[in-house]
Amino acid sequence: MSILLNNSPILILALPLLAAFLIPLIGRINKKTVGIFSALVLAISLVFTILLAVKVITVGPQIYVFGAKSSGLTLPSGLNVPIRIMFQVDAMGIFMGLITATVSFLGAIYSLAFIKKTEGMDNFYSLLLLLTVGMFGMEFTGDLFNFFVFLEIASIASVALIAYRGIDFGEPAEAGFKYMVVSSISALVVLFAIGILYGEYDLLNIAALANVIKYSQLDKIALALLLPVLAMKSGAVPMHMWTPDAYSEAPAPITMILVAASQASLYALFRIVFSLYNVNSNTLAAGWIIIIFGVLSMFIGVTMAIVQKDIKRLMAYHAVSQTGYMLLGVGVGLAVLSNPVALKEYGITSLEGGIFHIMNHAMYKGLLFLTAGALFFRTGTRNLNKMGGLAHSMKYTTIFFIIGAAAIAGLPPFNGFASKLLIYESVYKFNPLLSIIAMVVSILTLASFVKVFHSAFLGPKLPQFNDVQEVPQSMILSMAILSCVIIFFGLFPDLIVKNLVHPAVMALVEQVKYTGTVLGGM
Amino acid sequence: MKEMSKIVKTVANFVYGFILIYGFYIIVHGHLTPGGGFQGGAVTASAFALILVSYGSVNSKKFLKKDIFSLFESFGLTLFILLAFSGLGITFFYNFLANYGSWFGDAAVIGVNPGNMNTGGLIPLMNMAVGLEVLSALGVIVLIMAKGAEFTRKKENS
Amino acid sequence: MIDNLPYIAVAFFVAFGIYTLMFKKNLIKIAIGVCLIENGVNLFLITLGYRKGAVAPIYTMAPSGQNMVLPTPQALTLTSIVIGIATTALILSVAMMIYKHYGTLDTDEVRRLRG
Amino acid sequence: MKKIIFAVAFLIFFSFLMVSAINMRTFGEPTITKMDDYFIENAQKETGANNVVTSIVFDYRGFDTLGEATVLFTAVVGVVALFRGVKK
Repeated sequence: MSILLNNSPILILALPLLAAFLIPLIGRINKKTVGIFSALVLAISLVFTILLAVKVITVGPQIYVFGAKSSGLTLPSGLNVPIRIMFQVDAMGIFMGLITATVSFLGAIYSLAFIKKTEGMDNFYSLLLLLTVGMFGMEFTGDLFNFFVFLEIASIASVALIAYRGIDFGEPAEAGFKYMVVSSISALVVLFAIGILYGEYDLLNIAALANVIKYSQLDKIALALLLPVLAMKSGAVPMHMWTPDAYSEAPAPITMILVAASQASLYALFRIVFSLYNVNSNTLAAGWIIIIFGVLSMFIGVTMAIVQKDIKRLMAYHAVSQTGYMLLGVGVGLAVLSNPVALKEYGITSLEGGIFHIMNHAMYKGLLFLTAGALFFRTGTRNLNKMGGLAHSMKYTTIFFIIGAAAIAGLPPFNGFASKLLIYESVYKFNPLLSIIAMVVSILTLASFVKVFHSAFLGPKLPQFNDVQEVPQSMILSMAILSCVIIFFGLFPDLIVKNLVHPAVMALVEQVKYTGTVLGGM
Repeated sequence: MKEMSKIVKTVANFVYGFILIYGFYIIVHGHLTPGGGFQGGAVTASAFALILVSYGSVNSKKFLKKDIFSLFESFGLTLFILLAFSGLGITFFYNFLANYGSWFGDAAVIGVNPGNMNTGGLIPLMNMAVGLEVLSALGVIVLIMAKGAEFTRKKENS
Repeated sequence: MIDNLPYIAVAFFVAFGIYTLMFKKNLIKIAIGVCLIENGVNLFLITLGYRKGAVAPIYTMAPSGQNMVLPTPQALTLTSIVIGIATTALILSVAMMIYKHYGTLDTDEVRRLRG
Repeated sequence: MKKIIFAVAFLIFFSFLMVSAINMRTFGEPTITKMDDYFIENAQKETGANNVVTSIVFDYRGFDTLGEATVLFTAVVGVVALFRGVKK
């Protein structure tokens, strides 16, 4: 048992990976068990993630060096640079890991009923597991090149999943092509930046690089290359063209996981500006760039969402808009990073708001996409004008939709309110205008979801939807779990902020701690 | 893809075995000479591509079966990750066979030497696993692309 | 300046790739653009590892007493080449799916998703 | 309009590339080589393989290789999934 616990950082990742390799073999024997098998493996992975989270929060950052004589041996004897790949799981990484584990487990459960039992079903589950592995790798790794490899795994798996329905329709293939081009450009530019850093310092480990980085002209260029491409991968506005297509064309459970995948890129962005560059760089400028990305995303996302007719496309634009909140919160925190007074006064709160919003967004946006998937599953359309009166026949879905919509609009007893309040009050101290924009966007979000609720669920029962029933139990189960999480977070936000979010924020802000876990007391 | 002339087929028959042997040589000697699992696997897969081009996608079905390739691919990868898991008593990917004395366990002569096959620990085994994976993965890709090309061309004609 | 000629070649490689992606309308040409960037980045990595007058880092029958080039970039390039193959395969098969449905490869005509 | 934005973005990107190319350390003369020297000196002793690159690929950075093999597997599974309905 202790050997399992000691190796938990790798087992979280390696077990789904092994399962993904085995699925083609299992699918050859019995196609029906594949879905249950992958849900089971993801459940085990979730359990390990929770155990690791408890360990990280209570004991401190965990480190796992691949192939070394012991898992904590970061430096070879007589050398002060790490040479092996290592996983470096601190509070921020495990925070993202919890999101990934939860979302992919629920996605697998939802898929049990949602995905038709056809020829390619085992491939679907294999790709789902691989996408999960890619996200876990991006979140846990402490090595830049390893990050690139996992970025590619996640993006290739997501492309195949987005285009999964492409055999019958043209649009999924089109969305997949767009996403593929976007993600391969961003991955290659990331690799180019890694090459620049490697050429200068002969290092690939993030902590070791952070220790020696000088912020020379080349480092500035590397940062200038990394910032926009990772923002592009996370769907911030000037480069958001792939988001609505990919989110709306993917199957619903995959859309939920894609939201978490784009947040993994967001995490990488934060990791690079906070842990790699930190106060070495011009934090005010970098912070304002992130704030501008954020404000643009918030505003353009919500204005584009209002005019949409396709329910999933509408929600995808809202996802862009919500990404803006995270960028705003973290950007304000970054802008005041080199100013200890302001950081203590409102910077930490703002970072807490931004980071907490990541988790909340993954939960309620996942729930909303799942309800959209449930509507599509029963009615066969995503067009809002063709829907109506579905509250009569799909009661549970209606309740879940109300919970999700209230949470995204930031209404009080739900989790969206908790993180948005943190963002409003701290950003107001930094720059009142930004806070007002954020509130206006929140109101517009509410308006947009009232419209969706009205046109899809209210009204008389339509004749063409007479035989529409409630969705199968596995879909209800995953939506119900998400709703419970949303309500729990909404009722006890202090508990989460104190135990999960605050350690995560401190892990980002305190660069010395991050480098110290690898390099010892240097 | 249509099948090509008799000359091409005869030459392909003749060269096929040599390419396979060369590919396997590169895989097996990965820890001593330039090369390794990926390179050798790619060379081996080029032999399959040669058969596919010379015999055409319909006739080559007798020799190249997609199902068998994907079986081998899963098998190779599972082998690779199990080799990585086998070091889990110490750490994931720990090379416990190196310098151990048994299989592939001889200590290498430090400095320039003519090379000893029986060194490297897990590295030669991993090379073989990856070689198996890569040759079958590229084989599957080539076969499926050929099938897909056939399909799109049919659409063009109709 | 003349010493850095390989890096400038890399810059042109990547720039041509980006140019192709931005201004060409054919899906296959876009795939070629991605390949160009990929090759540029691979060339960049391998260029970083070169040491003047050094031999390959393999001890089997190596000329003795010589420096060896840096081995890490070679390993990284190997990884990134294989990733490139995977990307290209997927990009081309998605392009094939698109061609199958729309009967064209022009991005202006393949545009059901917008707004 | 779109073309102008693209052209400006392209020029900015190209200037980044050129500046980094000119500022890069001289070709063929790496200055800091701590990590790579460690590999060249110790790879033979620690892994027993003569080929330093292979020992990096499968031992020191073995996890990358697992990822790389996974990328290839993912691409194959994806391609198979995309063409799943195509009968010849």
